[in-house]
Amino acid sequence: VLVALSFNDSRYAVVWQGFTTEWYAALLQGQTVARVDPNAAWSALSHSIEIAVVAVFLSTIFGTMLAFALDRYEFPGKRLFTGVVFMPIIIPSIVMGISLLLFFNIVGMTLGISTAVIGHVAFGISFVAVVVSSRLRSFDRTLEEAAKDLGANELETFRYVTLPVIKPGVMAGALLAFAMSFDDFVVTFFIIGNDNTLPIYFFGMVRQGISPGVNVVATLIIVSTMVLVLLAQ
Amino acid sequence: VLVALSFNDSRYAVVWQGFTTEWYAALLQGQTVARVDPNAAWSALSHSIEIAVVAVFLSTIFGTMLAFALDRYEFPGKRLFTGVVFMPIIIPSIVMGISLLLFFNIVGMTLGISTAVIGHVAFGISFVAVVVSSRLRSFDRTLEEAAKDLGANELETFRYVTLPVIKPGVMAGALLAFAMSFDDFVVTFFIIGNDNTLPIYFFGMVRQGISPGVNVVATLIIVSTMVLVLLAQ
Amino acid sequence: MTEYDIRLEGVTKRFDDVTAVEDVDLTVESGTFLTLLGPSGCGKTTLLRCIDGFETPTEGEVYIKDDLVTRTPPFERDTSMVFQSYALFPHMTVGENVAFGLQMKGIPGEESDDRGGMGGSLKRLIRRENSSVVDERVADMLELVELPDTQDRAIDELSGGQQQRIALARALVTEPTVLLLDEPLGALDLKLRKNMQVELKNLQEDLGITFVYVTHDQEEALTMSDEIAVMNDGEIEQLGTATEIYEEPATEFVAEFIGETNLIRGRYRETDDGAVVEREGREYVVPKTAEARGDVAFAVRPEKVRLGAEADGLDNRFEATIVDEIYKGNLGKFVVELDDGQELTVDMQIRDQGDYHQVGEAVPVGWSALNSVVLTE
Amino acid sequence: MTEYDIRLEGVTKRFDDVTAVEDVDLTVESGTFLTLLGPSGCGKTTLLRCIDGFETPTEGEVYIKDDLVTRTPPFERDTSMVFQSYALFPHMTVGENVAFGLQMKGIPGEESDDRGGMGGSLKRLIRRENSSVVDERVADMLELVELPDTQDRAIDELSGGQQQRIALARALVTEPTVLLLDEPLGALDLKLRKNMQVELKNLQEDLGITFVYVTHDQEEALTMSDEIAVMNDGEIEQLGTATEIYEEPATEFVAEFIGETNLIRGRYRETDDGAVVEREGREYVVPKTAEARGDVAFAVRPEKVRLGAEADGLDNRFEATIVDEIYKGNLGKFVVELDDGQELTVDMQIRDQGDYHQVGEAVPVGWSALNSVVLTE
Repeated sequence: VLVALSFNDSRYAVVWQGFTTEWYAALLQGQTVARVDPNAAWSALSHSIEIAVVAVFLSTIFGTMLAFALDRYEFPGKRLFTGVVFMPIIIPSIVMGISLLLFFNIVGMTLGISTAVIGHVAFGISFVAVVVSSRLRSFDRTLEEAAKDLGANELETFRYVTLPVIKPGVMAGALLAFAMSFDDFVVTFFIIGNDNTLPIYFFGMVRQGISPGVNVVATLIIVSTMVLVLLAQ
Repeated sequence: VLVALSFNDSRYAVVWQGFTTEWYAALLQGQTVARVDPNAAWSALSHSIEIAVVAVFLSTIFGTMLAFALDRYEFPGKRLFTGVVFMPIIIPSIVMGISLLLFFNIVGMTLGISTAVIGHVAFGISFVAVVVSSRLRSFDRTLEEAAKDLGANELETFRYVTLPVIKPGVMAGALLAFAMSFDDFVVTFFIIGNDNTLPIYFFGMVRQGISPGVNVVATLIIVSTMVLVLLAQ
Repeated sequence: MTEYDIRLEGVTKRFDDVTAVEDVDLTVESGTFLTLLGPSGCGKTTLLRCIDGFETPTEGEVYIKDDLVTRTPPFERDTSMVFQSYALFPHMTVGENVAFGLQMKGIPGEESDDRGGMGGSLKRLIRRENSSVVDERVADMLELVELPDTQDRAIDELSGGQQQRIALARALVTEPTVLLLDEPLGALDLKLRKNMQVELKNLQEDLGITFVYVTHDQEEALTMSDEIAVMNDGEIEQLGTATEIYEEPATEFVAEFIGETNLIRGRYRETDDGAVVEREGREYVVPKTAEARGDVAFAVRPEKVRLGAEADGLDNRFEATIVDEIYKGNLGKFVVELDDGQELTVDMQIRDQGDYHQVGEAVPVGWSALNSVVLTE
Repeated sequence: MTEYDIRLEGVTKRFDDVTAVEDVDLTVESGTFLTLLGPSGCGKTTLLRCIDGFETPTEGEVYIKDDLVTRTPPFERDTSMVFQSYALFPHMTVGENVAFGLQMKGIPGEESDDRGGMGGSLKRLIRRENSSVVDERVADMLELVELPDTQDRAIDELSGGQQQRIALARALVTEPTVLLLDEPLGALDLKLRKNMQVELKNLQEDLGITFVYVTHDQEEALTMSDEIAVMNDGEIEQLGTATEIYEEPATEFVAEFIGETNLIRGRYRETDDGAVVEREGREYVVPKTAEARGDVAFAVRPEKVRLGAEADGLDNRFEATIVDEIYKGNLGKFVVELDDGQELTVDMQIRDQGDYHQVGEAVPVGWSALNSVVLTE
């Protein structure tokens, strides 16, 4: 309920100042409006997308493999391993960020986009694995038997039966990982070094005060989130 | 996998510097060690807990009521309303933080613990509602009929049958809300004003560089998270 | 004064545009085992829920004993329900489940003073009271359903059949006037089901309580009931004992729904010494029926048709050929074709080893007119 | 050369410490409808899975036609399975489901060149090829199961019975040597089930393919099978036709599992003109049995026992009293107590209206010795 208000609100603030489309137009034309530098914003956005796409791609592949490993095989220490896999979901993100930062320091990697991708993959894998796992638990193994019975070998069975059936789970996992990656501020903040992603850029901008430009960007983010969610459904 | 490393790592960093329990001892004795001021840390922790407890209490009650309303009643615009309820889960937290900040500004509330509680309730309700809703969907309504058949009126039925049966769902929702509240940095940052919660305090501390004190606190957080998770299971 | 436990007067229940129950009148005498029998969607469960109070009839009235209860909520009615899913409370022990009714409705025969009014109500909301009387009744009840000393067991430790008994105990503990059972054996396997049928029937006879039993299983209905109400499309098609329903079905629906039957259609015509149904030039002797005229159907059960030498001398006897057979161990199911193409199903109990017919064999078939029924509707 | 389709030699399957199938020898002739019948957990499904290749026997060998296939993976065996859950691919249309086997195994009778080797394999991994031949076969198959023109329907649009037919079509399209069916009718309701039993049997006779059918339903087994293998505890207790299994059970387990039976235990003793079983001073005449000696049991089916005047003149005839009765419409099930306390169940088909006995009635009971079986194990 409050949210609806706050949502309306952020639009409202724009209108309230007496302007409507001017800020938008100005921003899109590449002008720096009220401390919002469109070029910096675009570069932050492109970093965000870049990181999210690469991280989601990797997380989805490894997360799905992980989910299969956990579902299909028994091995000693499986319980503990499962715990470790799910830890990034449970650990406070600040701790996660610092841990990763320390790790990169020790390993000696230069902070930047690539470390951010690694960090995002680290927690993305967990989310994908959780979602795909729950999907796999409800997966009817006799479908695979039926496929083999009809002459499909292991690979063909996976290609034509297993993968298509669990696809919704994989997609949901990927979407979740994307949302998490795109939205993440805390972890990224520690490990991205001098580059900016959208949340970090935005955070920095807001710290200097709320301006109409901020509202415009916030509105754009909300709208694009909504569009993404609708597309996903 | 990376996580296990990073987890080990954060402990390792402590050892690596050549000390083991000294920092802990020092901190617990209330000394300011390597820029970590235990008093500030304790006050941040107590703020965190205070906010989380109040927010979780309110979110659980309202979230459960909301879940019931969505499950049991049909009303015009229900779909839209459901969308609004779930929005705080979907919206990027930065946008949520700014929206709330604007809202409080317009309403004229002074930022502080109470606004933070309101903010946390705003998203806590959503999480509780989602979890309780899914529990309610699998709830067998004939249990309520059986209770009524045996002479229990509406209130007694709720008290003795409905509530005990969905309790695991409510507890899970509350736990999730607690974890979210305790972990949240971004939303809180915007709306808490001059007070500190643990993540914010920690963030500020880390920005000044990683010290053994930071590691100690991080380790403590991880350990306490683990304990909480184990307790919850 | 009256001896009935339930009386329904013109009960109709509509959901939006669908009429689930249409203008049902029904009186159930005290101590009767009544079965509502019909295919799914015939309105039998809806009718049961009208009696228990979960549904309020759109029209008509419901009486229990002499009280009008049409609009009384379920928790104030003197009825108990055994649900198809049992609906046992999963968070309570067996004992707590059984005790629940006593704690909510009070102990029958012991009206405690503080139950009525806000005080009792509020007190009940804070804590379910337990007493030695409750414990004793619960123990008695568990004894009755042959699961003594299971008070402290959890519900999910019990097998399906045991859960069924607990559901029964929970419903009976408040000593209701009427026990309503909604396909209570539906979830059990065949063997257990047959045992429980017998036990339920015995329990009902021992307690003398009125049972209203809903099922779609005609065999179950025939086995257990004092009276059967066959329902179709929201209406009661026939009400009678098992033998009446089986041997003298009132309508084609009843004849076909209960057991198997051969239906032959033709023109009814009375003769000097009885009546016949004429079909394609052939006359079948049937019992004389007052209401029958014109085009009718008559029914003859597969087990009432004789094959071979046994058919000799019966008033319906025809030459026929076996066209299909199914061996069932205890009986052979034959499809025979009369010389005019009419097909009949015959069930022959295999009373001696090797007593059987093969497809293609020519055998006379026959049945006595007294074993057929003319259906007037 | 050989005429068998399946040969099992000493097949044993152990899971950890549990032996599911123990030393089974079985030969199935071409074109036979064989049923594996037994209670759940008797190893019948495990045995089926050994034939299809989902399980590899711990010991023993499996032959299909003349090929040793014990270690051949399922996708290279010439068998098809119809699963209890149907296991239709939910993301494919009906047509795609049926075509899947053709696309993977190739079209029977048309060996295409590029199928073997890495090339064909890889090609198949990229795209399922479709051709007019495939389409035609799919259409023929859907015709066969009486669901023509459903190619483009989604699986979840179909009813349970229709899904069953599609599962059948999918399994048959590759023209397997053997069709394996794992309780395929278990999920259907009674009426549909009976229809499908008849259809399956007819289909098998038309196609002439060997069917191996797994069920726990003895009625289903009796109705459909050419041969029945009754399994218990991982072993085959008896293999024979329906009549053999029902009328001449080899063991007590078979006698009790198939149909109902009265078992009487006593001492077997041969007499001048036959044999008797002696129990508590009373002699029951039984057929002379070569292997019988000492303490034995003999079985007599409830429908083979006569009540009243019909019992006169039979070689076993005793005074008795009706102690319980269940009315089933087409038959009456009576429990009678002989004067020495022995209880018997009697099924009497009600062949004339009103032909019935009441509890407490004294009636003679009797049966012919030829209708009883001495069980030696």
